[in-house]
Amino acid sequence: MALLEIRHMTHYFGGLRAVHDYNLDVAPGQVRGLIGPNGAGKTTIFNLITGIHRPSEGRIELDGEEIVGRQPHEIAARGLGRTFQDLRLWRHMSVLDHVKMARYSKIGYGLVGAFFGTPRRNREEAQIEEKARELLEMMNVSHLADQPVPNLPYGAQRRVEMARALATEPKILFLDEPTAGMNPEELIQMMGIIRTVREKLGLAIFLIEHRLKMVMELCEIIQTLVFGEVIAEGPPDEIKNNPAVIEAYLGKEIVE
Amino acid sequence: MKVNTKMITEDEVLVIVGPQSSKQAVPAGDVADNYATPMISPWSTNPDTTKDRPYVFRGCFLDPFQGPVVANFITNEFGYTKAAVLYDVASDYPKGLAEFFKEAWEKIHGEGSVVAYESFTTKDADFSSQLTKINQSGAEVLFTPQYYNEVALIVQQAKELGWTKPIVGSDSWGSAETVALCGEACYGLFFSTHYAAAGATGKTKAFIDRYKEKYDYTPDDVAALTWDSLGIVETAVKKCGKITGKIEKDRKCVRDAMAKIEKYAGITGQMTFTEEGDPIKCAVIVKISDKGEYEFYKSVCP
Amino acid sequence: MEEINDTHPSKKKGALGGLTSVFSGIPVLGWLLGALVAVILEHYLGDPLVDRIGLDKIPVLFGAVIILKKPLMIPGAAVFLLLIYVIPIAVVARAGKSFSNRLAGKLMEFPIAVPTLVHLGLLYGAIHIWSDVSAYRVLTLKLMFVAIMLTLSLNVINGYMGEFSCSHPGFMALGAYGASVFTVLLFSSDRLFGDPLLPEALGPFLFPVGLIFGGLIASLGALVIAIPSFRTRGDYLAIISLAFLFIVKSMIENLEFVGGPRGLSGQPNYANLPTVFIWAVLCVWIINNFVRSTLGKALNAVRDDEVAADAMTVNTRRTKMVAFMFAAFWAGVAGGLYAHVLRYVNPGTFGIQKLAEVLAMVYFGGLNSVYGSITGAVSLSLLGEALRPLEIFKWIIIPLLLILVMIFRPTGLIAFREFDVRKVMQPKSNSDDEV
Amino acid sequence: MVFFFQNLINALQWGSFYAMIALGYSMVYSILMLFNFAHGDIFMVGAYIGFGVATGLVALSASGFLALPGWMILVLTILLSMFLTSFVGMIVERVGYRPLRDAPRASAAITGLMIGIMLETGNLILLGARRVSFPPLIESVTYNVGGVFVTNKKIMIVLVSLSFMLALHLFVQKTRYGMAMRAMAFDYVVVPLLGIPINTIARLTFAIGSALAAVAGILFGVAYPVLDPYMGIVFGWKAFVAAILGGRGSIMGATLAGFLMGFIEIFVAMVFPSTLRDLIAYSIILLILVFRPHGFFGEPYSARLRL
Repeated sequence: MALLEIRHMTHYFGGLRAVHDYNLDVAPGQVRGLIGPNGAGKTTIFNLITGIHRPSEGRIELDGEEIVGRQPHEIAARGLGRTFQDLRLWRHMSVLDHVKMARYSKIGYGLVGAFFGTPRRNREEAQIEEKARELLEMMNVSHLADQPVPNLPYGAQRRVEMARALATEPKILFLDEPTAGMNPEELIQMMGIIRTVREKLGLAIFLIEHRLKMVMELCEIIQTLVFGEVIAEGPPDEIKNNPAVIEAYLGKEIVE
Repeated sequence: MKVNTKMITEDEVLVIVGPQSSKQAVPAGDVADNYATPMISPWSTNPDTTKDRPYVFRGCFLDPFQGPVVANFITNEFGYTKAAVLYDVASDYPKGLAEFFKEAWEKIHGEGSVVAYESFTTKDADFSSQLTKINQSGAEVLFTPQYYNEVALIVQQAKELGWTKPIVGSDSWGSAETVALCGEACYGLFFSTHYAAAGATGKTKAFIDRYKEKYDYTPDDVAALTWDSLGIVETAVKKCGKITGKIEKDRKCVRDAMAKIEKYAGITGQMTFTEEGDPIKCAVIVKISDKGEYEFYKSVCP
Repeated sequence: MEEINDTHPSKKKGALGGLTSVFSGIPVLGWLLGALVAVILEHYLGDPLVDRIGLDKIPVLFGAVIILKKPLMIPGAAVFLLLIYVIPIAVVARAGKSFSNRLAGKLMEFPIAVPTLVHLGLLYGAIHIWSDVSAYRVLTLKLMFVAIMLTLSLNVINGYMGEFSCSHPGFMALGAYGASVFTVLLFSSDRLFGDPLLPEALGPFLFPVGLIFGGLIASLGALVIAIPSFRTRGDYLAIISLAFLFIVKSMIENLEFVGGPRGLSGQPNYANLPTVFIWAVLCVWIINNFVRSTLGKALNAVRDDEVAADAMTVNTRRTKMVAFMFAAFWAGVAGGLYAHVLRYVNPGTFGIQKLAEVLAMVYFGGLNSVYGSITGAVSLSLLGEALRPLEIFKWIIIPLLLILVMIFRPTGLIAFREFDVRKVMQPKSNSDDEV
Repeated sequence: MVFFFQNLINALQWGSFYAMIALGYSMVYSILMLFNFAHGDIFMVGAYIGFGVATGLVALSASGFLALPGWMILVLTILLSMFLTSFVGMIVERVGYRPLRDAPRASAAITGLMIGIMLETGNLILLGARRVSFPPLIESVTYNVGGVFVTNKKIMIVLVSLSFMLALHLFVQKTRYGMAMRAMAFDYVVVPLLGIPINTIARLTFAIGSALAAVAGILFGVAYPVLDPYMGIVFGWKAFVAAILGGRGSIMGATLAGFLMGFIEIFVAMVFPSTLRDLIAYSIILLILVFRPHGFFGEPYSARLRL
């Protein structure tokens, strides 16, 4: 059974059709990619699945349960973690707090614990912190734990964001252009991190990316999206040689 | 409120003269009484100011007295039977007096003879909807126990909305500011008060002359009542003899001396305190002349 | 003057850092002991000393009032301050440095509650003895503690959550009237409600119930605003909460059974200094617990990026509603205390002016910070009192000060700082100057 | 029916003050995304400046040096006071808002609040607590139209305020500066536009808003000739509510909401006891906001208080 299953998802913004009849199956542990030119609707698809927008039509099942119409935080708590193209870190919070925050749905001490600092709260907060530090360690940013995020270099911010997404304990991780704005060195590091995540945690990954090279290297199956419609779907080799894809990209990036 | 508490606790005053208006005097009296500090409000006519407060006195008559005075005056003078009232519901003095007037008026003319009983809230500037209602009610006279700034607005707006009948006020009109702000619109109107400067004699005249010399304008009733209140306090403190320096003891002594004062001859009339700390004295009806002066019209005693 | 004010016990926590190196390494405990000695000195030697140096009474607010009112007394006041406050505090704190450090260290070995209670006990002792000198000091302190509660609770909304709420005086009013009706109805014979329903002796014990009752009414009011406000974003809350403030004020004006516009008086005298102090401490403790928990920090996540918070499993709507009602609850409790401190309230108390006052304290002290709120409330309350002799010019100086703070520190004096009780109480080694 | 029309007339006059003050709020709010909490007090300052100018001109006229008819004095008072008050607005902008351009918006709201308090206090210090009376510049004439009483003042107030609103509308729609303002309201980032620096637009916004507040203040003085230093507070906050109710960036919206505010207040007082006025009026406004969260003409937006 697929971990994530999407059938006939269509979405309109006003009268404009942004996504048309989109289908997707992601098996546990699988890495899939979504490519397409700017404005093709890639991020819209992410936002529809993660619950920021509600699709006009279609069905989305996560781990066998319908999630259309659920709040984003509910969907996230069910095992769909994500990162953002523009990071969306919290300006006034420390690195450690970022990662702890993503454990929100796992907190059991409730308001009584929050108000009165019960032993249970102290215990749980300690557990959350331990888990958070583990993830920071994994992302190689544990030495920055107490820093506020605006002080961090861009690459480190990306890794904090990745740690934050992982802290939600996702079954499937959505990465929205995880290497946007990175220099080649940071890019290589990031690719390493994605591989580690996959190997260590066995997550399924769904990736939007501009840089074809990276997608080709990482993904098992790739979809190509143009004007909200999937024009090609298949393993990297097949996509690489698909004339429609080449045309969509005007052969520009494929050459590299 | 806070100021009063601080005056008592920090500055250790012996006696408080003031505050003037009932809006402040009613709560301030509470504080003064709680701290056992004698207080005399020269101008607060609301009964609550001194009620059940042995340490609080006043220098003027009460609203339960003033209300009927005005009601009787209108009835006898004009022979009207239907009255309207417009008052500030958020302020103790107008609210209290409006109620006493209504009660007195309906006692004379029967239930429902106050045909419009309209209110507003402090700081309102527009009374057009209330005045429109009053206009429609068929009232023959408007009683508005307000302060000078509101009087100016009410009288002018009433005229602009086509009101041509008399408007009668209470002692709160007595300030010189009333005519200054209201202008000709207020000429010819009546109000009840504590004393009238125009046509005064004897001691009262001497006070008025001295006041005029110093401040260059005619003292209003607040000034006169404050003068009397200070006089009462002075008498009490003198009677008390030596001030010991123990503030609690001195305060008690001054309070007892004030309660015992009899027939104090003030410039606003003779005063003896009742058990509640209220003086028994006469009221005066004043007419605003065509020159904007406050003319003595009639005296009404209890 | 600055320096002297700094040694004032209740201000201690905020303003320790700047003292010279001689005084570094003295733990909070040391300063508290110094303050205690100073106030005991004042208590026993204050009056004779005052006679000797020709003042007419003990300077109530560290001489600020005297200086502004009677400049001729400045030397006397200065001598008094020096002898009673500055020298004793400095000497005791400095001389007892190693002792207090050792003691603080010992205390920290116990569970955190023990040293906390010891510190609070010392602080209260100093405040109590200090305030014994005049009823004015007691009143000032009580109002200051109420101000701390108000400021801190508003900071939860305006600072931690980053919305702009204008309804705090409304919540305060709900709490004030709720608690007042409770106590007046049950324990006091009054014009409006008649004879007490319960024996008066029970009153002080059930007073907390009354305060909590007031707080709950306030949070119900908050729910009314929260339901429509938190569906959308933007400056929506500012305007809805402002309308709510007007509605509450007008509603109370129309309720004759609580005295209408003329107000409600006759509250029994339950809000004595220890009661107010305990409630203020409770408020600080609970709010600080909340904002330092991950559940509470969700507010910051919602403020800084709501979409990201949502994607990280944070239930944003619930977070906002809970925080809003929580803050309203404390505003209500503060309102209840306020009503029982002054023993008279009227709807006019809870208007735009009160709003401006609380907002000023929050933004002056610092957003998103318990330190900041305490600093803001304490300094503006004391400043307001100290500048009282200037009368109306006070309302030029205080706004001007606030404008300057806003220009040079737009988020307030001490913003975005966590309040860690453990750190505050820790013993200090000489090398470690940090607070 | 007569009763209704009488109140309609009353409401038109009352609403025009709200509308004019709301416009000033709305402009600053939509263009700079700031709450200008000093605006109510600028209205007060405008009224007092008007009082000063008018008193001066009346004295001048009485001395025979420059005999002017009342309406002429009024026109001159309005123009001069607009000019003077716009400087007050520009000073407020320079002192209280420009240094905080990059600060959290809430901080600027606090400075505005504080400037407001300083303006009130400054007035008290200068003129004392005594109320002043606005000189009667035009003879009040009351017309009885089938039982409905209308004065020449009321007609004048409504017409003058409407024409100023229209003028503002044309300015914003037709001129280069107006276009720059609209662009800035649309997106703060696209400045500097049309070669006009952002500071100029900010200053201009405050100047125009303040000038309008001055007009409102003078007309208020004509209608309700008792001025006091705190007159701007309640008025200002209510107009602020109206401005938001109108919707961000909408002159039409602010105007309409201002009038609506006046109508609600007058008509609530007409039907219910007037003590219920605020309670009912604000409940209605609360309901409107619940169902139209972005006001009458506002677009959904998601600006937050930047921290």
